[in-house]
Amino acid sequence: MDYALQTRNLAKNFGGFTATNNVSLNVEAGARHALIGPNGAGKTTLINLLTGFLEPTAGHVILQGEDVTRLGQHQRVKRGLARTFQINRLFADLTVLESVTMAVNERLGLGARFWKPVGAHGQAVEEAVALLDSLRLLDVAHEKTRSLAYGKQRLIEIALALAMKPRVLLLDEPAAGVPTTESRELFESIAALPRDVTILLIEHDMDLVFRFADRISVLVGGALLTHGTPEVIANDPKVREVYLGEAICA
Amino acid sequence: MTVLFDGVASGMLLFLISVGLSVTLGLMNFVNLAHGAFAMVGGYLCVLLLNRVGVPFLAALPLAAGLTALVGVVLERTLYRRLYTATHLDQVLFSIGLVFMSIAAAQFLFGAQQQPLTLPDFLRGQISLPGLDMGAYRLFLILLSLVIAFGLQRLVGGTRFGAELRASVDNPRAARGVGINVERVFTLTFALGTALAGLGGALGVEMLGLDPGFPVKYIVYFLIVVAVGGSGNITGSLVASLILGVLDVAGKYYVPQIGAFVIYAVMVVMLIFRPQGLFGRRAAR
Amino acid sequence: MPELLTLENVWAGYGDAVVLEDISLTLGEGDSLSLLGRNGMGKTTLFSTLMGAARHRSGAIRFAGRDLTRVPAHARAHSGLGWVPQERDIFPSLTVEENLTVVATRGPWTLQRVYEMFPRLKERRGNMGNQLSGGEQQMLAMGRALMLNPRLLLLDEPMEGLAPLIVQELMTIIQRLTEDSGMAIILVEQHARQILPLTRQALVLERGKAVYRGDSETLLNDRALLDGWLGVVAH
Amino acid sequence: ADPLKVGLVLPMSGPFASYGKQIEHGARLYLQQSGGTIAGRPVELIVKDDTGVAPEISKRAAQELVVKDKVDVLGGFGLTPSAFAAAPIATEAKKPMIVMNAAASAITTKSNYVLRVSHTLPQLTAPIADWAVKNGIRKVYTLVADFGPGHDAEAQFKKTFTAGGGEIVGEVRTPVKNPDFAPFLQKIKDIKPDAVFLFVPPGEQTVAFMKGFVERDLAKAGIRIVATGDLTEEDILDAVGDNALGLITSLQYSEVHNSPENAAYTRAYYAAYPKDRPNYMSVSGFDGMQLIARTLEKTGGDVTADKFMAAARGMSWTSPRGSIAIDPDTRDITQTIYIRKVERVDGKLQNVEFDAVANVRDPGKP
Amino acid sequence: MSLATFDLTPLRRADRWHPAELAFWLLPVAAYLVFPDNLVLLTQIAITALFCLSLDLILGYAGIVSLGHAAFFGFGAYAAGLLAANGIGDPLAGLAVAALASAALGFVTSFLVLRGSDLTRLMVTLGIAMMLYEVANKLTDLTGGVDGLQGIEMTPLLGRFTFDLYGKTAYWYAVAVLFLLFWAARKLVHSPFGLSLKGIRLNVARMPAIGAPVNARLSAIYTIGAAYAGIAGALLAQTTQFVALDVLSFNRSAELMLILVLGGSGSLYGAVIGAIVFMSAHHVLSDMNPEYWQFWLGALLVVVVLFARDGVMGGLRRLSHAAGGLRKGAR
Ligand SMILES: Nc1ncnc2c1ncn2[C@@H]1O[C@H](COP(=O)(O)OP(=O)(O)OP(=O)(O)O)[C@@H](O)[C@H]1O
Ligand SMILES: Nc1ncnc2c1ncn2[C@@H]1O[C@H](COP(=O)(O)OP(=O)(O)OP(=O)(O)O)[C@@H](O)[C@H]1O
Ligand SMILES: [Mg+2]
Ligand SMILES: [Mg+2]
Repeated sequence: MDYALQTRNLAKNFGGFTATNNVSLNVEAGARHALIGPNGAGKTTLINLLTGFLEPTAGHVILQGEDVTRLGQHQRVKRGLARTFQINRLFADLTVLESVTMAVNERLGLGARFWKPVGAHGQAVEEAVALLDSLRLLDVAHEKTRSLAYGKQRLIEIALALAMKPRVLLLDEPAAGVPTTESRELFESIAALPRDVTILLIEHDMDLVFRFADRISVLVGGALLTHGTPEVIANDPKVREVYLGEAICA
Repeated sequence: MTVLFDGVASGMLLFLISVGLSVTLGLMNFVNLAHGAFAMVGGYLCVLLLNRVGVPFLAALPLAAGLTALVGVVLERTLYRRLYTATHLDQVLFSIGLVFMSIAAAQFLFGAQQQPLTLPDFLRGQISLPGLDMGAYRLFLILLSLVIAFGLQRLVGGTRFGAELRASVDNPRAARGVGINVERVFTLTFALGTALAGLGGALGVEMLGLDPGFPVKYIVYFLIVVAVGGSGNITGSLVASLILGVLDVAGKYYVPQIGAFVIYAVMVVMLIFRPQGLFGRRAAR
Repeated sequence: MPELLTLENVWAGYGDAVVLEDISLTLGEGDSLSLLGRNGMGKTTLFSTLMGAARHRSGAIRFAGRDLTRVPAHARAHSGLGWVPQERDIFPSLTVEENLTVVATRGPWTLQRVYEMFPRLKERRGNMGNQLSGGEQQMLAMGRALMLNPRLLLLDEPMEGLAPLIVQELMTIIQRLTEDSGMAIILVEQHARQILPLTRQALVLERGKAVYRGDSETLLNDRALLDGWLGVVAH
Repeated sequence: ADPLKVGLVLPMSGPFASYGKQIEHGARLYLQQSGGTIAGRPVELIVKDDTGVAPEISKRAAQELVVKDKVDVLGGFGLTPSAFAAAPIATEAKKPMIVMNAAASAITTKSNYVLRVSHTLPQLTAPIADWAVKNGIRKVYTLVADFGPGHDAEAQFKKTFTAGGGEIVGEVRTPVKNPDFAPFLQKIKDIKPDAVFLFVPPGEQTVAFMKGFVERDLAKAGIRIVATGDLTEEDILDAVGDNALGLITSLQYSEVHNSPENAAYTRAYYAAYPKDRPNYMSVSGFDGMQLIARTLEKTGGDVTADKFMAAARGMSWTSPRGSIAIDPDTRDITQTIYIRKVERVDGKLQNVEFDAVANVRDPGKP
Repeated sequence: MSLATFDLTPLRRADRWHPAELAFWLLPVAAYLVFPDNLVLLTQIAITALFCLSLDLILGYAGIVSLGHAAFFGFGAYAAGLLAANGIGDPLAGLAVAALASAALGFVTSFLVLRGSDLTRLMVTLGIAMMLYEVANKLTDLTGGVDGLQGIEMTPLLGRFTFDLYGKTAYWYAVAVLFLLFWAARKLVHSPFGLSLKGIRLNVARMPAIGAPVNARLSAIYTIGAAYAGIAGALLAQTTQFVALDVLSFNRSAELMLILVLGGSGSLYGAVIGAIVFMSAHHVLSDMNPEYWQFWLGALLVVVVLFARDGVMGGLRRLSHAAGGLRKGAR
C-alpha cells in the first residue's frame, strides 16, 4: 500500500498531560481521510505534530516515505504538506490578493527576491488570481482581509493552503463558522481537488464527514480508538458511545 | 560574605524600584516608560516631606507612595486611559514624552543639583557580625522588599482582584461582558503601580541620589528586571533582581575592569536560554 | 409570564455604521427565542448591543424593569445577563478554574454544578485558557456565563465545534434551563432546524431588519419562509 | 557699535545641567558688572545646549555659532569630549575658544586657539598628592572615573605620590555612569589603605560615594579621603551634608576664599541668583568673560583670532579665586591651588582653605 | 467578476512614484537655499533619517523591536573613523567598510535576536549594544574611550569636493547617500521579500505554514538594517570628523525609536519625516530655551500620540482621507 502520511508511535505530553498517546496512523495516498473524536481528544494537537507546529515528545512522522520528524514546518511545506487552522490565522492588513500571491511566491521560491516589485513576477500573480477565481473570491481580491465577513475569511484560510499545491492537505474544521449553505459549496470545491491530493480532515459536522470521507479514524483521549470505512465507524457501538451519540445513521 | 549581602541588598533595591513597572508593564501590559518619572515624584515628595515639613522618614515613605499614587490616578483618568488600546510603540512615545516633561519640570522646580536626604539614626551605619558587616539601611530594604513581594504575589496570584486584572488585560471587552469593572480595575492597578514606583523612588534616594535625570538613568535597569524576571511575574522580578544584584556587585568587587559589563552579559545569556524570562507565564500571544 | 426584556425600535451599530434597524421584541421570564439569519446579518450585533459592546443609537431597551441603556457595560452582567460570545473570548492567562471563579456570583450555579455539566472542564481545571482545545473553550464559555447565575442567557452559536454527543447533551440542558429553572434564553445557531424545536419564539434578521417575529413552530413548519430567509436546504 | 558676539556651548539639560547653569551664571554676572559691554561694544551672549555627553551636538553647536550666528569668540565646554570635538572648528574658523570647565590636560593641544580659564586635573592632583605625602599618608588606594580626566588624575597622583615615597596599594576605574559604589568601597575596606584618593565628576557620584563611605564606616576603619575639590564643590555640598565635615580636598576656588574680589563676587552672585551657591564653575564663566574683556582692551577691540591669541598669552589678573595667569606657552591656566577642609561656617558647609601652592602650571604638560 | 475582466492595477501600481514623493525629494534643495547657515543640522537630520530608515526596515516592516540599534550605527562610525584616522581618508571607501563591518555584526547577532517575545528582543538588542559600548569604552587605545576618537582626516569626496566649514559638501554627500539608500529600500519593501516581511510582522505563526523560512528572512533584513545603520554611522563620523562613545549609547537607540514612532513606523517616509520633525523641534526648542526645552519636546510627543496614532504619517494619512472624503462629498 502506498502511504502519503504515516506516524509511528507518535506522542506528545504537555507537562504531565498526555495529549497524543502512541499514535500510529496511516493515511493512504489519494485518500479522503477524516479524523474524528471528542473535544480535547487531541485532533488539533495531532495536526500540529504532523506539520511541525509542535515538536513530538516521542515517535516519528513520515511524509511520502521520508522521515520528516526533525524538519521545520516550512521544510515540510516544501515537501508538499499544507494545512488550515482551526481558528483563522490570516494577514489582517494585507489584501486578499497580496496574501495569496505571497503564498504562491513562497512555493515558487520567489519569496526572497528583493529588487523587482511583487507585481512584476507575473507567473505568481496569475496563479494567485486563478486560485481566487476558483474559490469565487475575485470580487474581494483588493480588499483588506480584516474587512471581510467571517465566512469569506474562512475561504482565504483554505486558499492559502491550496496555494501550496499540496500533495497532502490537512483541514482542521474548515467549515466551522461557515453557514450551512456555504459550507456545502466549500466542501464541493475541496472534493473537486485532483484525486492524487491526499486529504486529512477534522470535522464535527457528521453530515459533512460521512458525505466526504472514504476512511475515518477515531481519536479518543489522545489514542487511536479505531479506524475504518464510514459504514463501519457509524455502526461501531464504541464510537457511538463516546462520540456520535444518536446523531447519524449513515 | 559581605559582598553577598551587599549584592542581595542592591538586588532588593533594584526590585523595589522596578516592581511598580512589573505591575504596569507586566500585568497591565502598558509600556509605561514613565515609571522612573513616578519614582522621581516619590523621591522628591519624600525629600520635601522630610526636609521642609519635618515628617519622620518612616511616615514619609507611605505618604510619598500615596501622593505619587494620587498623581498616577489623575494621569490615568485623564491621559493613560486613552492609550490602553494604542500600540506598544505609541505607548512608548507617550510615556517618554511624559518623562521629558517631568525632567524639565523637576529641573525647573528643584534645580539640577542633587537633593539631600538624611536617614534617621537607626537606619544609618552598620551592624557588624563576625565576618559580616550589614548596612542597617540595606537590611531594612531587604526586609521591606520581601514583605512587598510576598504581599503582591498573594494579591495578584491568589485573589479575585488579581484574576480580574489578568482577565481585563487579556480581553477588556469580554471582561466587561462578564461583569468586571475594567476601568476601576485598571485605575486601581495603575494606582498600585505608581504607589510602588513612588515608594521605590523614595527608598532609592539614599542609595541612588535624586536629581532631575532620575527617570532616564534607571530605565534600563527597570526593564532588565522585568524582562529577566518574566513579564508580570512578581516572584520572577524578585529572583531576577537578586541574581542581577549579586552578580553585579560581585562583578564589580572581583573584576572591576569589566564590572559594568557583567549585568548586560548576564541578562543576554539568561534571555537567550529563557526567552520568556525566568518565570515567563504567558505563552505566545 | 412576567416581562423580562423589551426592545422597542432599537437602532444600533459600530461607530458610524448602522447594523441593526428598528428592532423590537419582548421576552418573558423563562421564555426562549431563536435568533436566526445568515452570515453578517446582525445577530451578534444584537447581543453586543444588549451587553453594551456595540453602539446603541436609539430606541428603548428595558431589562427586568430597568432602562438598560443607562447601565454601564460591566454592570449589565450583574443585572442578570449572561453572555456566551461567538468568539468564546476565554481569558488566556487565567486557568480554567479562574475563568469560572472570576465571575462567580451567589446562586444555584456553582463551580461544582458547572463541573458536573462539563466533566471535561474539571479534568482540565488547572490548564491556562489558551491551552484548551476549541471545543473545551466553548464549554468553558458556557460554564462561565452560567456562573453569573443570569436571568437571561445569550448564546451565540454555542454548539459550534462541539462533538455530536455533547451537542445532544447541550440541547437537553438548554431545554431544561428554561423549563426547570426559569432562565430565559436567546439562542443563535446556523442550524435552524436543530434549534427551533427548543425555543418558543423566533426572530429572523435580514440585513439588520427583523423579517420574521413570531412562533418557532410556525417558522419550523414553513419551508418557504425557512428557505427564503435562511437558505436552509431541507434534507 | 556692532555687538560683540560670544557663543557658549554648554550642557544646559541632562545629567550635567548644573555645570552649564553655573558657568552661564558666572558669565552673565561679569557682563552685569561691566554694564553689558566689552571694549565699548555691547555683548551678545548666545548659549547653546549640548546636553552634556553628545559631542556631535557640541560640534554642531560650535559650527552653527560660527557659521550662522557669526560669533567672535567661542566658549563654555562642560566636558572633555565636547571640547575635543569642537577644537577643530576653532582651528578651521580661526576663533578663540575659551574652555571653562573641561579638564583633560590635552585639550589645549588640540588647537592653537584654545585657552583655558578653569583647571586641569593634574593641576589639582599634584598638590593634594604632595600634601598627602607630607601628612603621613603612606598607602593609598586610587578610585577615579573611567574617562580622560580620571585617567589624568590617576596618573598624576601616582607620579607625585610615589615620587614622595608613598605607595599605591590598589586602583580602580569606575564607570562614568555608576549607580553603586558599595562593592568598590567594600574592597577598599578589606584592603585597609591609609587613604583613598578620589576623583569622580561632581554630582550624583560624589554624593553616592560619600554616602557609601559613611555607611560602611570606612572612617572608623582608619581610612581617610584625599580628593580633588570636585568632591566638595559648593553646588553639591549641601546634598552631601554633614558627612562631608572634615574632608580635605584641593581646588582653585572656595566660596569662602578670603579676598575683596571674592567678597564682591559672592555678594553679587547671591544678589543675582539667590537659590544657588557660587562654585568654581561659575568663577570660570566669570573669568572667561574677564579674559575676553582684558584681551580686547589690549588689542584695542580687535577680535581677529591671531591678535587675540597673541594678546591673551601671558595675560594675568586677579580673579575671585586669587591671582591667575594664562601660560604663554601652553595657553593653559596657571593658578594657586588651595588645600581646604570642610567646616561649618555661619551654619553653612564651606571649604576652608588652610594651605596653598602658588603658581601651579599644568603638570601634565612638558 | 471573471478572470478576463479582473483588474490587476492596484497590485501593479503599488510601487509607482507618487507626485507628492517627487515633491518631497525637492525639499533638500529647498532647505539648502532657505537655510544655508544650518547645513550642519540639516546634514545630521539626513544622517538620522538614514539611521531611522534602517530601524524602520527591521521594526516597521519586519516587526523586530530593538533598543540597541546604535550598536550598528556606532560600529559603522568607529569602522569608518578608524579607517580615516589610520590614513585611508576616502569617504566612499569608508562607507563601504562600515557597511560590511556592520552587516557582519548584524548577521552574527541576528541569531541571538530572533528568539523570544518583543520584550526579550528589546532587552537582548539593548544588552548587545551596551556590551559593545563597554568594549569601546575599555579599548581606550583604539577608540579613545569616553574622550572620543580623534584625528580623523577625510580626503576630498570623489577626489574633488573638500569637506568645508560651512558643511556644503557634507550636506550634499549625506543627502545623496540618503536618497540612494532610500530608493533601494523602497525597491526592497515593494518586492516579494518585502511582502513576506509584512507577512511575518502581521502573523509570524502562519508564515512557516506557507513555506516561508521565517528566521532566514529575519536574519537577512536584520543584516541589511545593520548595514544601513553602519553607513549612517560612518556618515556621521566622516562629516563631524570625530567619533564619540555616545554613538553606541542607549540614549541614541532609544531616541531613534522615538523618532521612528513619531514619524510613523512601517512607512519609509515616516522614518524620514520623524527625523525632520524631531530634530528640528529639538533644535528650535533648545535654541529658544536651552534649559527647559525638554518639557516642550515631551509635550509635543504626548500631543502627537493623543491626536495622531501611528505618528505624523498616520495623522497625514487620516487627513488626506478626510480631505478625500470632503472632496467626494463636495462633488
Ligand atoms: N499547550 C498546551 N498545554 C497543555 N495542554 C494542552 C495544550 N494544548 C492543548 N492541550 C490539551 O490537549 C488536549 C487536546 O487538545 P486538541 O486541541 O488537540 O483537541 P481537539 O481534539 O482538537 O479538540 P476540539 O475538537 O475541541 O478542537 C486538550 O485537552 C487540551 O486542553
Ligand atoms: N466591530 C465591528 N465594527 C464594524 N462593523 C462590524 C463589526 N462587527 C460586525 N460588523 C458588521 O456588522 C454586520 C453584522 O455583523 P454580525 O457579527 O452582527 O453578524 P452575524 O449575524 O452575527 O453573522 P455571523 O453569522 O457571521 O456570526 C456585518 O456586516 C459586519 O461586517
Ligand atoms: Mg481542535
Ligand atoms: Mg455572529
